[in-house]
Amino acid sequence: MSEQQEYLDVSVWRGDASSGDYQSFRVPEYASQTILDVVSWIQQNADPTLTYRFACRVGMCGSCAMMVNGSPRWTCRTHVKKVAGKDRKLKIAPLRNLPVIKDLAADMAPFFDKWVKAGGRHAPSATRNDPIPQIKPESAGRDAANAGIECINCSVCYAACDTVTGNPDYLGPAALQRAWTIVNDEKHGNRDAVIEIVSAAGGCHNCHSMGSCTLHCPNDLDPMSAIAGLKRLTARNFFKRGA
Amino acid sequence: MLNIRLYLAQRISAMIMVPFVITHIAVMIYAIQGGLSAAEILGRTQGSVFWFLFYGMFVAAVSVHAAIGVRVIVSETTGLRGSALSLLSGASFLLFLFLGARAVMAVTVSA
Amino acid sequence: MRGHRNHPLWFAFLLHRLSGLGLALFLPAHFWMLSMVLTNPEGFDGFARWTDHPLVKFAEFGLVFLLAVHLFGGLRLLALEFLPWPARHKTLAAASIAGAFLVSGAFFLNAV
Amino acid sequence: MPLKADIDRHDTDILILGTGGAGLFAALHAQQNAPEGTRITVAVKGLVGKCGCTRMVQGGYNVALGKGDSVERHFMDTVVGGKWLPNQDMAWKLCKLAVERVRELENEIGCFFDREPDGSLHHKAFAGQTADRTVHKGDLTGIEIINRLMEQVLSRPIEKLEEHRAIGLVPTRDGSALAGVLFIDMRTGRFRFVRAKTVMMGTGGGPTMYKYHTPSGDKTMDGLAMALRLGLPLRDMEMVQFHPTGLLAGDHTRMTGTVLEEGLRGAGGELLNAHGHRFMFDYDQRGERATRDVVSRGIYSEMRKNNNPEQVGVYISMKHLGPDNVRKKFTGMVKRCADCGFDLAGGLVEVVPTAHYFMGGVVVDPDTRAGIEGLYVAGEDAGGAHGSNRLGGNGVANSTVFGGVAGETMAADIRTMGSLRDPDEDVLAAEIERARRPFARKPGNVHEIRKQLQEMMWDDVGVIRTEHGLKRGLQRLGDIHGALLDTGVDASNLAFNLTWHDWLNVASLTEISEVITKAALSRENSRGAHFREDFPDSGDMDTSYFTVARKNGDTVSVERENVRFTIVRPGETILPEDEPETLVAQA
Ligand SMILES: Cc1cc2nc3c(=O)[nH]c(=O)nc-3n(C[C@H](O)[C@H](O)[C@H](O)COP(=O)(O)OP(=O)(O)OC[C@H]3O[C@@H](n4cnc5c(N)ncnc54)[C@H](O)[C@@H]3O)c2cc1C
Ligand code: HEM
Ligand code: SF4
Ligand code: F3S
Ligand code: FES
Repeated sequence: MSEQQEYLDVSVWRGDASSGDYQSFRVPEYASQTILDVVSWIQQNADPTLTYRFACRVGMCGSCAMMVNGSPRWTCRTHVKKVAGKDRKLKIAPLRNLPVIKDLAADMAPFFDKWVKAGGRHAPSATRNDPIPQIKPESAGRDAANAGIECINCSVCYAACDTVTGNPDYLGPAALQRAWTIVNDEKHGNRDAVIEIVSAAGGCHNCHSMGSCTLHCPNDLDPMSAIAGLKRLTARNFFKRGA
Repeated sequence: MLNIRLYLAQRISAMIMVPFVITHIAVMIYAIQGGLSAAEILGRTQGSVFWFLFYGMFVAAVSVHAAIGVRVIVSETTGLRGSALSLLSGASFLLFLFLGARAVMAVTVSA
Repeated sequence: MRGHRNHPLWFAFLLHRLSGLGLALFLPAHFWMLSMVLTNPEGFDGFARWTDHPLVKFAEFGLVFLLAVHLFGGLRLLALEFLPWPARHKTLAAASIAGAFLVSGAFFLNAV
Repeated sequence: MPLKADIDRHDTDILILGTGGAGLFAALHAQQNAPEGTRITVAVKGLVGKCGCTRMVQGGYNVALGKGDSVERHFMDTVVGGKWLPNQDMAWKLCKLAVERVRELENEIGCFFDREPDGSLHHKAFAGQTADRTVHKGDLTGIEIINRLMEQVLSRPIEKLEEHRAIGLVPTRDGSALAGVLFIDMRTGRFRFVRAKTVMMGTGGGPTMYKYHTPSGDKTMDGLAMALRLGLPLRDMEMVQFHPTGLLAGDHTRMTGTVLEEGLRGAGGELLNAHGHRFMFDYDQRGERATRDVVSRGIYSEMRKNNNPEQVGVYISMKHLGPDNVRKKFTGMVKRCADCGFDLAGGLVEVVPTAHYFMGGVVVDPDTRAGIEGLYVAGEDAGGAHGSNRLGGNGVANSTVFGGVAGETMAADIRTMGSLRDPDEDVLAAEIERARRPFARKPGNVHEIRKQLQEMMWDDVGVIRTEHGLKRGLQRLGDIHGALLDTGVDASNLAFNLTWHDWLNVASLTEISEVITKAALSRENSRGAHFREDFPDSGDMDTSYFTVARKNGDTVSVERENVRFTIVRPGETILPEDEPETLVAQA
């Protein structure tokens, strides 16, 4: 290659649960280069002790998310050019709103605990010995259920939401979006229980419609509207059942 | 920290306040324009059952609404939770209600 | 450097929170003032003099401004939560801010 | 040998390695079937449900639920597609149970697969099959399956050991049974030995020793390497499936090798060589729509002819189908390419064959029992169901079907098992020392060694093989292995030390690369995924054999074993006489 090698000025958060700080690295810039590649380059060539997490490399597993220049992102699908300005500066930190394990790897356990707590699990209404139910793909409930189904639980929305920051009980956008999918799934055997859970403390009513979740979701999903859907549904139910 | 009851209380009180706030702002704009003097306003409000009910409900709604609002802000910014938080929001509700009631009395009852 | 908060809906949230907080802080004072002035022996005159004070004028303007901002922001939120709106949240946010400025602007123009 | 390291010890009853389709189904079925009070533990190299390849499944899941389709037809396609090498009892079980598994996924686990307008399941056509039988959720089928399974497992009383990497299967002192599994708790860097009555291994193989590969980064053949060291037989180890169109974006990016979906070629995508010539018709009358192995070889041949270092691969072009149309039809793919800086809809994207799936694996019986008491193997780690080639859509069927079977089998077997078994402490100590080896050496660049391995496997043991190349490969492999053993890792902080794990990854990959190379040398014909330029014929079908590799001490030996045609013989079929050959409308 005849072109002169350019470098990125990368500042990476190092540390663990107890303390940490940013450390600078100079990383060669390439034509096709993602943030994950930058981080990998540092680990492979500059500092072998750098910790981060990834698996699929293509935006399917949701394990590589980090804060990049202040915003949460999938690092495997974020091209350096999209985030590094003319000054070629990058600032990379572990995902917000989650405990840190080490360096860039956050502990996602609270996120999944809440996912489960929000009732984010199918309750069967049939068994493996029954035929698969005929469900029209265009039915209204199915449409609503489908809207959030492609969530890969990457926690980007969770990291973007300041309500999560302030309120540790808040279930957060992804878990609530999952609950919205479930209450619209006619196959689910116990939707009332899910409605109950999202109506309790920590539930959907804590959302302030900040919209950071929807804005940052790399999958173009819309947890904010799903949560609004839950608010409507729970309100309607509340009056129907008689307060 | 908010459950559906608190949420609905806050939203419903907000809805109730919408006409009140609009009227209130309109009156103030009108008043400040010089169309009405303060004395005239008071002249009309005092002894009026309508304005008593108007401001009475306004104060009731705003007390509920603002107390829950304060509850949320305090909890999210200071991390206060549990019974201490409920105590605080209850107290602020009573404070709003008490001061508001006094003001309503002053504007609509006492002569 | 763009942070995760740098977008219209978050600013709308912030505005709503600040206006709500402002109102909540101002409200006791407002109530107290009303009852104070009226229970004062000077009665109406005192009140009239009060409202001419520039500081009070400014405070009154602030109140209306906050109220307008909060009203439109609140209407936006109620619409978003209770009406099945299409995904036009940003437009809604912008419209509510514009509405708030219109009202408080009208008030301000009248006041000066 | 006394233990030099201070290690943690832990007990459970049923231990499951990996949380792909196999691991999660095993956990679920074990939990549903085991006696009250049974302790069940899943241990995984990444986070539960967020690693492995099942999540990455795009195309879908093969199941004989479509109109006119039958388990018999699915079975015949699987056996014919595998060029008569599959273990027929496993293949039969795969096809039969897939039906129940998909119903379970829909009805009990909560997946929702795409529907026809009338509400019945939609089945799409996958190359090489005689019926439209692939159920799917758009082109993100794996996400739907794993998310729903993960929720089921997370919400049940199942113990999780996340970011726990298995590094050794440890037998009892007499070697008659498995005692437990040695792990590194990656977050702390400490060793942990877990005793269990039964262990299911579902670490998903993963041919990531090739320069271009599709599987997720956590898959590095650890499971097969552990089984090999335990002395278990591995079959079909020469069978590496290449996907023809992996993205080529340079050595420095992890995007290189990731799959551009099959549907692109199906929809009419064209492959162009360095001169802009559409070459696939020079190799096969079906052009770009030929099967994966044929297209991979076509591309590889073109690449060999071209000596331009600026262009390594070939191009895929979609533009003639109308960029807007392409954007609409392949939204996800177009977006993925765009995120990486390529214009799939209107431009050319450079592609290369990429190692995708590993057909070889541990020899097991149809109930997933491996050759030692207490060990069960399912999913991509197990060999036999696919023979020399895996049909698109049979991979996830295989892992979910046999994972579930393993869970049930363990739940049943555990009832007759006594207490936990004690490990052979010498083996335990040896495994620990193996993993600690790099601490005593001067730190070096592990990544460079992996690159050398990947270059070697691509050049010499890749899409097209020859005796000469394979032998050269073995030699290069020896050097690479030597280099690895001499390369150290800085041990000052072992907590979440990825470089140490990279070292262990390369160790597993080299170990299995040797087996692949030797098995490829042993197979002197060309079947399915395995192509020998010096033996291009497929050989006699009636005397088909499969390879079985074993490690004894330090030597890997490969034997041939005759395929037993337990259900159908080559040239015959189990379909009724009046059945049409194919139900797929010819395009
Ligand atoms: C991009 C892509 C697309 C595919 N598309 C299809 C398709 O459309 N249809 C189809 O049928 N098949 C498809 N496949 C194949 C299919 O994904 C696999 O065959 C199948 O999912 C394997 O399942 P598994 O459970 O055996 O392994 P995986 O799902 O890969 O899971 C392996 C698990 O083991 C863990 N693990 C690995 N090593 C260790 C260790 N040392 N200790 C502890 N845990 C460990 C991993 O972290 C992971 O959790 C595709 C594969 C890829 C890569
Ligand atoms: C028409 C009148 C009003 C409407 C429609 C309205 C609407 C709302 C709504 C919808 C919220 C919830 C915001 C959220 O959860 O993020 C809210 C919060 C709040 N409101 Fe009002 N409100 C009105 C008047 C008032 C008044 C008069 C006060 C004065 C005390 C007030 C104080 C607050 C406070 C303190 C909050 C909490 C802010 C926050 O959580 O960020 N509101 N309002
Ligand atoms: S909603 Fe979007 S951002 Fe949130 S977890 Fe799901 S995919 Fe990630
Ligand atoms: S960012 Fe948070 S506040 Fe609600 S709209 Fe999204 S969950
Ligand atoms: S590595 Fe899987 S989403 Fe980024």
